[in-house]
This record gives sequence, structure tokens and C-alpha cells, in this order.
Amino acid sequence: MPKLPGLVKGLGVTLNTLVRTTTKGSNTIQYPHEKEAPPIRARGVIALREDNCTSCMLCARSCPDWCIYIEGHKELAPPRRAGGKPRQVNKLDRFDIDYALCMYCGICVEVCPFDALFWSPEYEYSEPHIADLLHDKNKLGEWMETVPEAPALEAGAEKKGKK
Amino acid sequence: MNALLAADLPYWAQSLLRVLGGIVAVLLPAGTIVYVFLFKMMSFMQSRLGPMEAGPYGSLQLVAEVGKWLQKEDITPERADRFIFKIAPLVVLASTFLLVAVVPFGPDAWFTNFEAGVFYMLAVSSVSVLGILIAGWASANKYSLLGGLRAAGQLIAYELPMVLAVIGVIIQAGTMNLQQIVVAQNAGSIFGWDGLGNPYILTQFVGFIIFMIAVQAELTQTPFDMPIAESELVSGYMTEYSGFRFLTFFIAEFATAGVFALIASVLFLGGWGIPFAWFDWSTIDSVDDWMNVVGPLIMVTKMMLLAFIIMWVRFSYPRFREDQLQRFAWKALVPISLVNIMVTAILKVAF
Amino acid sequence: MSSDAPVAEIPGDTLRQRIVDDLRSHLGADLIDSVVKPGDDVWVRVSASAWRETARVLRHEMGFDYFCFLSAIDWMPSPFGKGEDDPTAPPPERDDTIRQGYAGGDTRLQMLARVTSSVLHVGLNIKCDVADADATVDSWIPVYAGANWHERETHEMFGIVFAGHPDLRNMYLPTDFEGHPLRKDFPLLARMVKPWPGIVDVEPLPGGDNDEEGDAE
Amino acid sequence: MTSTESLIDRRQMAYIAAQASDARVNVELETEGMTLNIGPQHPATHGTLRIIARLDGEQVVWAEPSCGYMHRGYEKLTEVRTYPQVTALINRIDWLGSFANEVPFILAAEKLMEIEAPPRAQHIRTILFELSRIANVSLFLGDLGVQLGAVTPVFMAFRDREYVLNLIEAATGGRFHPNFDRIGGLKDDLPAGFVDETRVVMKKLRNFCDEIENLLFGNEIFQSRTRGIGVIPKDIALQYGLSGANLRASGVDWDLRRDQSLPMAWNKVDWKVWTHPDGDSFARCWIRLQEVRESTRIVDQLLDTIPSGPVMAKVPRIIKVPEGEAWVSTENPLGEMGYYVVSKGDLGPFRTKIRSASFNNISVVPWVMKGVYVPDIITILASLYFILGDIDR
Repeated sequence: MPKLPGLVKGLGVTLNTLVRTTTKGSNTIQYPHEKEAPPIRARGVIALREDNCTSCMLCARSCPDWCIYIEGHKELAPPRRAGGKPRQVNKLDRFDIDYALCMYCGICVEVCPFDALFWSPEYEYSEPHIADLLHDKNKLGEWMETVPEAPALEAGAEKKGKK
Repeated sequence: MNALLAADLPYWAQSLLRVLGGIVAVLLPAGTIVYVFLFKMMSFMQSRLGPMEAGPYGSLQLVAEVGKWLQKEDITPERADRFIFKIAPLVVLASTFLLVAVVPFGPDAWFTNFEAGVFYMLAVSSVSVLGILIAGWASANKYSLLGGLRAAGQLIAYELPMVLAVIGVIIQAGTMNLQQIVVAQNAGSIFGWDGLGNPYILTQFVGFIIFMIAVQAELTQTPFDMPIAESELVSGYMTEYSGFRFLTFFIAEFATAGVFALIASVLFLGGWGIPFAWFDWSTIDSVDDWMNVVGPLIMVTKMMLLAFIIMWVRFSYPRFREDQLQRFAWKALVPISLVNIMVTAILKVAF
Repeated sequence: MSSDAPVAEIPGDTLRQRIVDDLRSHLGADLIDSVVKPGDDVWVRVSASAWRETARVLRHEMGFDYFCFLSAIDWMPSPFGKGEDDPTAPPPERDDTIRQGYAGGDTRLQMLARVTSSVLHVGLNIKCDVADADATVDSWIPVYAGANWHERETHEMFGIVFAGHPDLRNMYLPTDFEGHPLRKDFPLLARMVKPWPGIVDVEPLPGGDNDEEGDAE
Repeated sequence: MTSTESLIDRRQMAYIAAQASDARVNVELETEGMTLNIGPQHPATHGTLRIIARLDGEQVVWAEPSCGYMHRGYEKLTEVRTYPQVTALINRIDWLGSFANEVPFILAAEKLMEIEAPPRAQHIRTILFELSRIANVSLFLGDLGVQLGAVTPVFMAFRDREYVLNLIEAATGGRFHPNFDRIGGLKDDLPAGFVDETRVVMKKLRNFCDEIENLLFGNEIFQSRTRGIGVIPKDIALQYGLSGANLRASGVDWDLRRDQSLPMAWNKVDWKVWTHPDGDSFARCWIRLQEVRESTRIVDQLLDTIPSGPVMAKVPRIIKVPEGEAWVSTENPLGEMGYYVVSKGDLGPFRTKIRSASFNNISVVPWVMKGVYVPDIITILASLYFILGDIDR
């Protein structure tokens, strides 16, 4: 078979794509009308489970961008067992993540020893004003609804009880 | 139609009709080409859908775009040559309107019908070079200047092959009147067989290819888009234009594509006509009046076909370098078209 | 056009030791110190006066034709730490003794360069002391033309002058920039403009009695 | 100057003369030159690189890149960060193949700590490394078309690169900045279904390579634009420290994946190192096309042989790296990327020298751009392939 000139082959490629897009549909989706589901592990936004947080400051200290602000105070809580002493617990006053600074590295989620921070694949939270990207603890708590279960692992993986 | 355009109407009404017709004949193909090819075909060739929001399937996108451009500020660079800078896009657009004036759309549907039609067509098509050159110069921008100079060099280099390619057609038709060329193609026959008439794309195939290459260069479409060359010269001579003036350039670009496709269909594909043998017509006077309505439709079909090829090539190829283009024009196209003329002339005399 | 030639052997420690010996035979006493870390890499330290000569020997006599990088190290510990100090508290005590790394050294600033042999596929880290007073060393451009940009970068970042460099303009920083950012005494402003959020600690229980009771776990 | 120097000079002069002879019809026609600033904001510099070119007509008399419009000072930033924080940071150096940036740094730290990742982690690292190479270089192949005036290839590249990015995102959680590599292994294991999905995607990528080859590389216009343009001879390439495809296009048979022993899985599979003798723009582009194909082969083979086991070695929770110095470089999508890590036994590195590939690759530009035409500037820049973050760091 004689070699086709590259110019003709190139035309063939584009025509081929034209036909394929016409018959099989395009590779793009029309964003606001239809949405792609991000994978489970996608690092979209950080959710906070406030009950678990002991304001230990680990996340704020390990954040490379210094974008987590925590304030807390100590408080007396009713004893666990009847007749025991009242416990002293750390109560969270402020937990802010500044998403204008955050670089989505996930170190805070990893270092959290009490399972208070989670990744959610949610991504639609852009704001007209940059100051609104500072999410306070209520807003971070709302993201908890969108946190999915961790995915199953590929064959051969060592099972671990870690989150 | 015949009655409408004939002398029944006063002169001013005839003129008005022609002007309106001209505007439609320029803007309608331009809009169609932009939507069908630039927006949709290009997107589909790239596995995407293109504009989908404005109107059904994005069909009103062009209207939205025009609206956007009209709103934009009309910026003139501080050091630009203001007057020339401002008229440059109009000069380019004027060339398009002058071109469409000689294109026949039907046996009686024409704007002007004069003997040296081909000659006129080739002459006014180079007016756009002037516009581009002064746009490049007046912008006071190095990229624009380079783009303008490239455009001038390129358009001049490709005028010649275009002229030479058309000479073959002129020899074969024996006339420079575009209307007569259409008739000659449809009334003609290839070695006595007149089932298809004699569209010159068959007998003048080499000429057709050269003409289309030259058109591609004349329109500064890829692979000959060095004057605009987005990745090198930002936008070439159009860099400094914004708003309405950029829109004018844009319309001119695609309107000229449409008009050149029309002209190519007149010269090589038999224009508005269908082979006369089908209806036992012999001359232009015996053509039925309904061809004045069907003719333009046939023309538009052929135009879209040619515009498809122009755009298809545009979306598939990378661009040449300026010196390669010049070499290609002078060392390949000009000699080939000269040989083509010679062969055509010999055959013409022989048969 | 892919290569089917036998793959060169992955360099071993004997080869590395041989390279050091070879270099010593060329440079003599100008090769001050050398470290061969088994299974890892080679470091040599040469005297500042032999800096260009080392490059010449390596490239023309020993076949180290591939220029990898050239830079410098400031061995002084940063006086600012990680920028995580409490601005209200007195600055903490910091160890400010200068300890050089492999192959030793006497000065705070040291040149660091690496060249590789494209045939043997073995690399060599070269160090050289840079005097604190006039931080000047010879340029490598006559030997490795590619050192040009690296020396410009080192010049602006460390303030080391390269004698014989044709064009020591700033590579990255504005022309009128003052200071040499990669020197340790140049503060990192991003860590100075606001206090570390980690300084704040949980407020104690009102009443200050948290030492006495309620610490039940 | 030495004799080599003058030899290079002569070769360079001959090269300039060959290119100049086309344009200089008559010495008398020579005019005063013009200085053209290409960039910092220019479509061809994809980023903010600025090329100052002195032109004589359309011909370049000299050209010099001016960098620094995106300098972020990573070497300084690493000095105030802990090792995990540095990993998150250096993702951003070559943002198209970001996982590949993490690997040499992590390997250097592991070398200092004298630990090694478990085999499964090494395997998955290699897979993700090659995936990020594909993600990076496939965009190059598309972008190449745009630089040369063809609009369609870049959309094909974006289309098929998307599959790879989806894979990386599914495994690591980040499309561009995975931050998945940890000292001692990986953050997590692969999610279920990753292997099957990757096999499908690799097929698509090979198909993409064929399409690009037909659409672009086979095109006569493309060939006339790239063949013989920007020739870099072997000794110049080595002297300037060009690496990766740029070096192999000049005929140097050197690939760090093959030619050094790293705790990665490349030496466990069968693949080829491609070289090209020409050293011109076409050779560089062609090598990259072949490398994408090789990468798909590597990934395919690795998928078959992932060992089971843990993905994380035993490391302390708070990582302190013992005192020492280490240099590790790997064959990244852009070329040799290496980290010279100096540790003082602290939570973070004392000094990190980041040897990025593009910095060296672009430093040859003043040499190679003498006597070329303005469009060739774009061709050469495109074929040398730089990522601005990789130049400026």
C-alpha cells in the first residue's frame, strides 16, 4: 500500500473525530446542567466534626500555609461516671480555615489524632469576595454531610483499620 | 425576480435593492460560516460541542458575540496613527463588498454584470492588502508591524498564482464575464457528453487546486496564517484593535472567505447553474425564471462545500514559516500554473 | 533509533574511589578532603584557588562532560528559626555554631556543584570554601558554558562573585534588589508578617485552678 | 580560550551562516535592527517567560530569556518547613507532572534516614510517576500543535490527558498536586478498580499517540517547520546540562530511570530508551512521543505485577531526618530533576538545592537562537519544552 501523504492523513484524523463526535457524542459535559462526580478521595473541601475536636492545635501547627486559626478554652464537663469528678475539656471557640490561603495539601487531615477533620469532594464554594472564603466552624461542620465513606482498596492491599 | 430587477423600478429603488442584497450576500454567508464551521465543526473536530447556551444549540452565539464586541471600548493606542488606524478595518471590509458586486447568483440575479468581471475581481481583492498593511503600520506595535508586513508579502505572493490559475478558466471559457463563465460551464460538454455540463473543476483541476491554495493564503487561514500567527505575533495586525473595529476585521475575514468560496464555485463548479442539457436550455436567455430563486440556493450549497474544505484544512494543519511560504508560492505554484496555462492553451487550440 | 547497546554498568564504590584517586593525582594538595559514601555518592572539597582547574580536569581529562548544577550552601544556622516565634516573647536561644557537612570546610559559605559523566553514569559533588571577606571564586563558564545561569543565580542568592563571568546580572530578582535571599541571615518575610497561628494555646479554665483538680482523664 | 571553545564557536558560526544565507540576499539591504520583547505575557511562553530578541527583519540576531517573573523562592521556603510540608510544596515546581516532583525528594530523605519503601509502595510510586509523565508530555504534544499553528491537537491532548488526571485524582485525591508520597511509602493504597481503569486508559493514550502522529508528526508542514531547526550538538547539550528528551534527541543514550539504581520498579519491566541522532526540534518532539508510548508500556507491565503487602514502612510519627547530605535525581517528564538535601537532624531540611530540568534546558536558548527566524523562536521554545515553574522554582 502506498504511503499516504501526511497532509491527507491529518485531514483524516480531524474528519474521523468530527464523525465520532457527531455519532457518539462529545467528551465534554455541559457543566452547570450536568456534573461529573469527583472521585471519593478528591480533596475538595475540609469538613470538621466539632465534637471530636479537642483544640489540640496539631493541625494549626502543621499547616504549611498557616491558614488554620483555632481558639479554645477549657471548661468543666459533667463526669462520665456517676460520682466522679467533673472533667475538664477543651471547648472550641473558633476553628477557621482560610481557603484563600489553603493549598489543599491535606496535612491537617492526616495529623489529626482524633478524627475531627475529613476531606469532602465538594468543590462548588467559590465566592465573589475573597474574605468569604474563610470558613468558620459552623460552615466546616456543614460539609460533614458530604463526606463519603473511604473507598475499598485494590487487591493486594494490606487491610488497616485506619481511616 | 426578473420583473423586479428589470427597469420597471425607478433607479433609486433598484440601487437600494442592490445595496441591501449586497449586504445580505456578505453578512449571511459570513454568519453561516462562523456558526457552522468556526463554532460547530471546529468543536466537533475537537471532541467538544462548542457554544450551546445562546439559543438552540448555540445558534444565537454569534449575535451574543457581536453584542459583546459592540459594548467593548474602542481603544486607540496612544502612539497610533489615529486616522489611518481607524479606517483600516473599513478598507478591508470594503474590499469584500466590492468583491461580491460581480458575483452572479442567477440568470438575472446579479448586482453588476460587466465584461471584465474576472479582472475586476482580482483587482479589488488586493484592496484588502492595503487595509491590512496600514492596520499593521498604524498600530504602532512591533507585532502588528511584523504581521502587516508578513501579510503584505504573503498576499502579493499569492495574487500571482491566483491570477495565473484563473487564466486557464478564461482561456477555456473565452470570456472574462463571470456570468458568461457560468453559462459556458453549464452549457458546455466534455468531449461531447453534456450530462454534467463542463464544470472547470474537472478540466481545470490543477487550476482549481492552485486557486484554492491561493484563496487559503489570501484569506490568511492556516496553514498560511502567519500575519495573524497567534503563537508568534499575538494577533498580528489585529493585535491593537478592540470592540467594533476588531469585529469589522472579523466579519471581513469570514465574509471574504464566503465570497471567495462563491467566486471559486462560479469559476470552477458551475456557479448558480445546473447542467443546461437537463432542461434543454441552450443560452442564458432560455433559462427559466425560477432559476433566479433556485440559483442562489445552489450557489450557497456550493459555497458551503468549498468553505468546508477551507475550514477543514484550517483546523487540521500547522502553519508554514514566512520564507517557506514565499518559496512555495514562487518556486512551486507559479511554475505549475504557468505550465497549466500553456497546456490549456495548446488543448484549446487543438480541439 | 532506540539504543540496543549494552547498558552501562551501574557505578559501584570501587569506581567512585578510583575517581577520587584519579582526581587527587591531577590536583594534588588542592583536593582537600573527600568522602565516598558506600553505595551512594562522592563528595570532594577542593581549595578555592583550584576551583576552575578542578572543573577543567574533570571535563577534559576525566570525562565528566555533563554539567548538572552549581550552587552554594550557607552553613550558618538561621537566626530566625522557622519563623514560628512569639513576637511578644523574648527571642529563644539558638545554637549558632557553624557545622559544615560532608568533606568538611572552614567557611560559612561553600560552593557546591555537581558534574556527571555521561559515559560512566557516575556523578561527583564538588565543594569549595568561599572566603567570608571577599566572596569570590573563579567562574566555570570557560569550561562548562552551562554554568552561566547557575552562577548568576548563585550570585544573586548568596552574593558570591564569579571572577571572569561576563554578565553577573540578577537572574530572578529585580535589578535593585538588596540582600541575598538564600543567605540564612536574610529573613523570610512571609513568616514575619503575621504571627504563627500555632502560638495560640487553649485558654485555661477561669479561676486558674487547673493544677489542683479536674484533670481527670 | 581552549581549543574546544573555538571548535564550538566555529560550529555555531557555521550554523548561523547556514541559516542566515537564506535571508541575506544583499548586505546592502541590511537595516537597523529591532528589539522584540516576547513576553512576559505572550501566547507562546505559556507562563511568564520573557524572551528579548534582537531582530534583523524576521531574523534573530540574538535572543535571551529573562526569567524571574514567577520566582517563588522554593529553596528558601523549604528551609522553614518540615519534610511533609516540603512535599506539599514541591508539587508545584513542575505542575504538570507533579507527582514526579515528590519522588526524588522523598527518596533523598529516605536515603538519609536509611529506610526503604516496601515493594508495593515502590511499584505504585513508579506507576504514578509514569502516569504523571504521560499527563505532562501528552499536554506537550498538544501544545506543540498550538505553537506551530494547529489548533486541534491541543484539544485532543486535553481530552485524553483528562483520563490520566482522573486516574491520578482517584488514587491520590489531587488532580494536579497529589501530595501522595510520604517518607517511607505512600499515604494510602490504591482504590479498588484502579488497575482495570488504568489498563483502559493506557489503550486510549496509545490511540492518542497514533492520532497525534498522524495529525501532526506525519504532516509535511510540521516536518518542514521542525526538521533542522534549533540543532543542538551533543557536546553543547551535555555542557549546558540539558536532560531528558532534549539530551536524548542529541544522541546521548542516557536515562536516569535505567542508569542508576533507585528503589523504584523501572528495572523490573521491559522498556526502551529512545534516542535520535539529529538534535533538532523534530527529534526532541519525536522522542517525547515515543516516551509516552514507552510509559504506557511500563504502566501496563507494572499493573500486572503489583506485589501485595503494606504501602508504608515503619517510620516514626514525627519525622526527624538524621544529619547528612543526599542527592537524588530522577528522570522526570522534563528531564533530570534532583534534590540536594542537607539535613541537620531537624524536622525540616537545612538547605535544599532544587535542580530542575527546565532551568538548564532553557539556558541553552541564547546559544541556539542565533540566526533563526521569529517563528523558529517559538518552535525551539516549544520543542525544548519548559514549564515556567520549573525554571523559576
